[in-house]
Amino acid sequence: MMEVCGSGIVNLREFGCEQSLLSRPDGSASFIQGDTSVLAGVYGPAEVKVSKEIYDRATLEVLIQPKVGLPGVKERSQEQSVRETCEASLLLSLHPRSSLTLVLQVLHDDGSLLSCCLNAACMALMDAGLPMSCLFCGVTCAIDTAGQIITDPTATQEKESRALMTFAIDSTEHRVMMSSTKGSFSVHELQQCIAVSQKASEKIFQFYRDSVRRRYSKTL
Amino acid sequence: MAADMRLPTIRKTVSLSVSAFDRKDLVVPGDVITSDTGFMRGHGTYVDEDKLTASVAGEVQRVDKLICVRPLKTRFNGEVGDVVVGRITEVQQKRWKVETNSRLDSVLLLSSVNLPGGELRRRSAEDELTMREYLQEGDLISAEVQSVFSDGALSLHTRSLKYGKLGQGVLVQLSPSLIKRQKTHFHNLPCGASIILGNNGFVWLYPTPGQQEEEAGGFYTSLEPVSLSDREVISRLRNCLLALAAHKVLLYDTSVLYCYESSLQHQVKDILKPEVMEEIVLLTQQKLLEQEG
Amino acid sequence: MKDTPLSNCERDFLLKAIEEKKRLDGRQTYDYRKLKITFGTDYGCCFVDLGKTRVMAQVSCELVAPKENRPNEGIMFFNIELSPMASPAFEQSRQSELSVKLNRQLERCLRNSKCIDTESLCVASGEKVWQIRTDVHVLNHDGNLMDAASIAAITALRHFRRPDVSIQGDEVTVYSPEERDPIPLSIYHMPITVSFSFFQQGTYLLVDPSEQEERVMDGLLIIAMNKHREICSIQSSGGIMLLKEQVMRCSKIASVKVSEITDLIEKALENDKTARKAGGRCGYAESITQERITALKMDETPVEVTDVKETASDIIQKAEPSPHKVPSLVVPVPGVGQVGQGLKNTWGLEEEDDDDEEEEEEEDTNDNGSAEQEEDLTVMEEEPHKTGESREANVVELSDSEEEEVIILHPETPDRTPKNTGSTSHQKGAAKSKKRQKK
Amino acid sequence: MAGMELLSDQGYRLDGRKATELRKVQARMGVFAQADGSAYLEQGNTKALAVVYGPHEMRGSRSRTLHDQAVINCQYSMATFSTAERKRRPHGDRKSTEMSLHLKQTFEAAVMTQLYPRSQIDIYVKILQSDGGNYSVCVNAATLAVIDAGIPMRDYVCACTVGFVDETPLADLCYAEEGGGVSSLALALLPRGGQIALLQMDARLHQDHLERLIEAAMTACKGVGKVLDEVVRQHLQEVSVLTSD
Amino acid sequence: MVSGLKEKVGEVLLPGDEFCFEAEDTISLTEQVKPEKVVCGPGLRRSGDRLLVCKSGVLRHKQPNTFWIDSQQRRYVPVKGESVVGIVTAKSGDVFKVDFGGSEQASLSYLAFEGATKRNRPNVQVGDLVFAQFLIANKDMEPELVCIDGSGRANGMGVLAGGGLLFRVSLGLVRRLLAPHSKIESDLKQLFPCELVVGMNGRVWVHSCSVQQTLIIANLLQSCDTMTAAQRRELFRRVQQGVL
Repeated sequence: MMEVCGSGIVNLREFGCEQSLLSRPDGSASFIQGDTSVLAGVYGPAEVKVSKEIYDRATLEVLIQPKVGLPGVKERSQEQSVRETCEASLLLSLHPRSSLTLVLQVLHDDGSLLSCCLNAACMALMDAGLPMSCLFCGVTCAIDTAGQIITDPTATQEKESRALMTFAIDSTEHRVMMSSTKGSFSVHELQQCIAVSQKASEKIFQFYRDSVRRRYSKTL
Repeated sequence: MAADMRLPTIRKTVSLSVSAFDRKDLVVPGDVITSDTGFMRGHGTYVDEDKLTASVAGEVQRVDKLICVRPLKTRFNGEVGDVVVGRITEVQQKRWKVETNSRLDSVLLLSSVNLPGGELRRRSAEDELTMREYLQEGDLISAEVQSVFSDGALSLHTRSLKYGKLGQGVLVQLSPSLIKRQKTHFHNLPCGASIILGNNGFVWLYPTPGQQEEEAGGFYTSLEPVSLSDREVISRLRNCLLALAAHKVLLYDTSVLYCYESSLQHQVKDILKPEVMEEIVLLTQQKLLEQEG
Repeated sequence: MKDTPLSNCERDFLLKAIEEKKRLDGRQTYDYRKLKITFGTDYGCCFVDLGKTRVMAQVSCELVAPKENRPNEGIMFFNIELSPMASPAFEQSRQSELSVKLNRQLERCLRNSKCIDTESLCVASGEKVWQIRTDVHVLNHDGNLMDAASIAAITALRHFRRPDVSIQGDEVTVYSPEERDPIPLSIYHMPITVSFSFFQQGTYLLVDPSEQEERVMDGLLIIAMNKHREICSIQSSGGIMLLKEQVMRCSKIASVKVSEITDLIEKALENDKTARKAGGRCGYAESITQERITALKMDETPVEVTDVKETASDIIQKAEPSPHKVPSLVVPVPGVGQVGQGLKNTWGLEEEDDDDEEEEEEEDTNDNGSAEQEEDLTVMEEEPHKTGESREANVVELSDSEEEEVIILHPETPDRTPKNTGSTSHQKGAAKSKKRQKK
Repeated sequence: MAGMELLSDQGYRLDGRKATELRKVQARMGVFAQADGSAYLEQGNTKALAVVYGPHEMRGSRSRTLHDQAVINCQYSMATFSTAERKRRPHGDRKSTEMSLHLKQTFEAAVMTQLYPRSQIDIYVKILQSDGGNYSVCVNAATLAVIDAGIPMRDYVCACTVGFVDETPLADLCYAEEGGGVSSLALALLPRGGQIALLQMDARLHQDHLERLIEAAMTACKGVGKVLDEVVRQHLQEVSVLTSD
Repeated sequence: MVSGLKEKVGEVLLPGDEFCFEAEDTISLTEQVKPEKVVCGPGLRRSGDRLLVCKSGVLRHKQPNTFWIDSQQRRYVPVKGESVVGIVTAKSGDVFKVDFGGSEQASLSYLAFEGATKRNRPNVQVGDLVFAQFLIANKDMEPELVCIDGSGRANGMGVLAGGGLLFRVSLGLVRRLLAPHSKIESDLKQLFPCELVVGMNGRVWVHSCSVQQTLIIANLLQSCDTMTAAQRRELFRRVQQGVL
């Protein structure tokens, strides 16, 4: 699962996804990375509260529900990261004065939770058929004490790491849309991690394509 | 400041009429009025397994085949022609919403008011936009019930000079069942004040206007200071109304006037003391009986 | 956000159908929808699917100071979270009527019935006790949240293991699962709620109302019971007038339902235990049905990063495309303690004649539909499935008929709901099985 | 409380009542002038005040308006001095919100809401002193207040709690009995038709005993109903004597 | 670009996929040279010199040069001229408010019914179903529905009365149902005589002679969502054998 950076291969844990699995939301998806899994549901474009109305675009609300207890500061900050990523990829101006609600339910946290949230969010938004300028995916990299880069770390690996970075990467130009970092690292390490993440993102985008293709296989 | 303190005591209600205590026409919810199917179901009743049953506590009233139960007190059930006093709660498109103590806010349509400039004036789109200048939230009005909507809401109108916006005065909110239906509900009392006894239980006391000039469609209100004597009279009348209401005496011009006269030997602030109240009401009832008899 | 309003036409039709003893999803009056119980990776994590209603329960524990008036007792805390995901009408962090109702009902059902030995949760009297917290998240609301939540909560509590502790003097040592095996809670009995909805002033009665039925119903009667036929709580709600006879009748039906559901929970727990013992992987990830075209899974993926150094030096430069990898569709699923999903089960079978021929025809149609979907699906997929056999043994499905007995399903293929929404076929479990057996 | 004998061998309870005996009920209607309806009720040492406003136009959130019937809005609260330990939150916690909900459901069943489309009826109940059977006392007080407001009801709603000790149903539990680990059942009844407007039970009870317990609760409710009936008739006569011309 | 698009017809595309206008140059030697107009349908957007896919789904093509993405969306976004089944939620003054499953309620004037005048108002109650089409539908304005066509005729629109059942299907299925010479529709016709009103917003109203038949039709249609044509035909055949 971990490899020396630059010498060969970095692994992503096995991942899976199921779309349209809930009957109520307009779009839903669950995303699994190893044991980490997140369920996402999207409602919208729907009626918006007057207080939250924005005259020229849709209001996007992102809620992250932890598995135990009530959402706290950590969830709020993750919500913000996810929301900003989604706002950047969604064409919100096409649905002014309406609301989009994205709810993410953590089903199990075994590391790389934020990236799993991002991936689940993207699949759910796609399932809801909301207009997007591009797709995005999340990749988490950990740098362990030996300076090795581990992609998609598990909870234990996260704990042992020196630095932890999560990037949201867009599908068209593989640019970084959002980054969230923790711990100390050098500029070079950051650049390496971004490069690794961009590489990894291609796998994920290919996976997106395969799952959507599979989903539409009956209507082809 | 001298404070008047008293301990709670049990008071017997005062009453002159000593009618029989077990009246048969009083029913409580769930009481079967009749099992005869020949009757029509009126207000305050329902049919349960072919039996006409009361749904409120009150007096049974029968008009031919129609049976209704009139509860002791209830919200205002307006009928066409009733005079009401109400408060504007909302300005909507082409209409005002008026709180009139009924179960839904009443509606005063823009087309049911006299706008400044005479009866024949056409209502323009501009009038719709300036509705708040005529009447705004919190204003009091007197009006007449024009019609009743299917859901029970009342439609009001003020298309007469006697109705319109109310200026300076005192509003007393009482139970609608205490207001006696009469030919007129507008009285200039000889004691120096005027009264509007709204059928909805809202009573408006105000200084008698000097000259009945044609004001600007009833939307103009005088802000001239009211003299102290006038204010005292109004305050006394207000307390008299409360005293009468506390003893469930029906309100109309004569009863109010008699009560006012009976109260003159007391100070205004003392009228609401229970024993004074009792005394005044007893006096009033005696006078009323004498007048009737 | 507001919920879609209910039209007069839906209301009238539903009531008319109920008068004719028919339900939109083809169930009988006393039928439950398909019940599926799955477990997560952690101890104390349980997913319950009741038709399209889906809830998740997670039990957690913490050492806290006990309540002053009960120094020797652990603390039980319950919370049902109506996530906005479950329905557009649910709002974040608002104590809605429904939320209060469900939470209190769950508290009453599980705490007041004293089904858990709270005294065994005491570590040091007056100082440290275990607080057991049960979070129930509603993920999809399609009616009867109460029953789903109560099943999820009690199953999760049964599944839960708390860390072992030891006391030496004032020192409390909490052992990690590697050091000492965690300990299950001691549970005396399992109260389970059964919801009855009443229509037309109590003339008609349905078990396990769906969301639409809930919107039309006059009122609800919830009876919590355990399999020893002890009533743990009763709650009527909604503006209905009940008669004593109706309550008695409901309590009789409830006792039958409760014993069925209890058996099912035991079965699911047993399956999970075996699976965990066998050392197989378990958890949510494993419960995803690969047979649906909406689901896809990919094995551990290597990402080639040989050129990363160059890339890193010039981040803007786009990285080389990596070789395309065909995702594998096959993920053998060893230990999923799963109930439902149309696999073979081990219950005894009996079937009585159904008096409603037409009803069956309708079910039949759906039945065929899904059966065909499966065929088609296997053709469509690149690789055959091996998952079927491996799971066949440990999956149970609950379905029941008006005659209050249990019916078993013998599907030919591992999954009867291969398509995305799984809408129709999913909930038809009960009635479908009848048809199969008649053939 | 454990270990205390709730029912003596002679058949007497903690406060000296027999198993089926109710506590003393005293009540007054029309205690407030400004409210549309009001009532004060004591049942033993539990005291409650109920106030009714309405039916009136929807206030607050318009969106709750029902186009074919009135909305009943209930609020249950307990005075901070109503219990031995001072209550910090008089209302708004889960238990009182639940109680408000139950009151609402009870009166939705009994009040003829369909007569007042798009309106709202407010029922506020406050427990001044709590000594068991809070729900039932609230229901009984609110019934009187609703009648006082002249709002049509199908019948009285009377409520009572009953417990089950030593195979014997105990009527109208007081606080000491409620806390003593008795399976208690609260029931709101429309006495004339014997319809149950609300049924709530806590703690374990074998299915076979249920019928007897409900039976006992219904009898107790009917007893309460008789008392309420007297109060209303008394009030009716007093007032109608005054208003009769 | 047209050829680029045409190559992809019938394939699954994802948001972010792009088509270049310049692509024409490279193949201009073999293909026709004159620039062609391309009509973009739902899911396709022009941004500068590129054509951007913004929804996931299957690329469809209609002669001559209309392209769109066929996606399995559930939430409806109103389009002018489309007919929907709506639920009347309120009467306010001169208009009815209608819920059609979009982000905003639409207004429906009481005059927009066949034969309605100021005096003669249509009998519409709160909770009734109406079949109406959009007169105004754009992102910046409140949508407005009418129950009459350009010449003032009802043309099948108006209040849906007389019982029946309302249910939801995916927007994709609705389009399949409404497509000219729809196979599903014709298959269904052979099965039962019924009234079927299909709104573009995914709401379907069905009325037949019995509750049982209505239920069967509703369940059949809902299951059509997830079936191929062959499966459906087989299913319908079985229903026919079983019931008739």
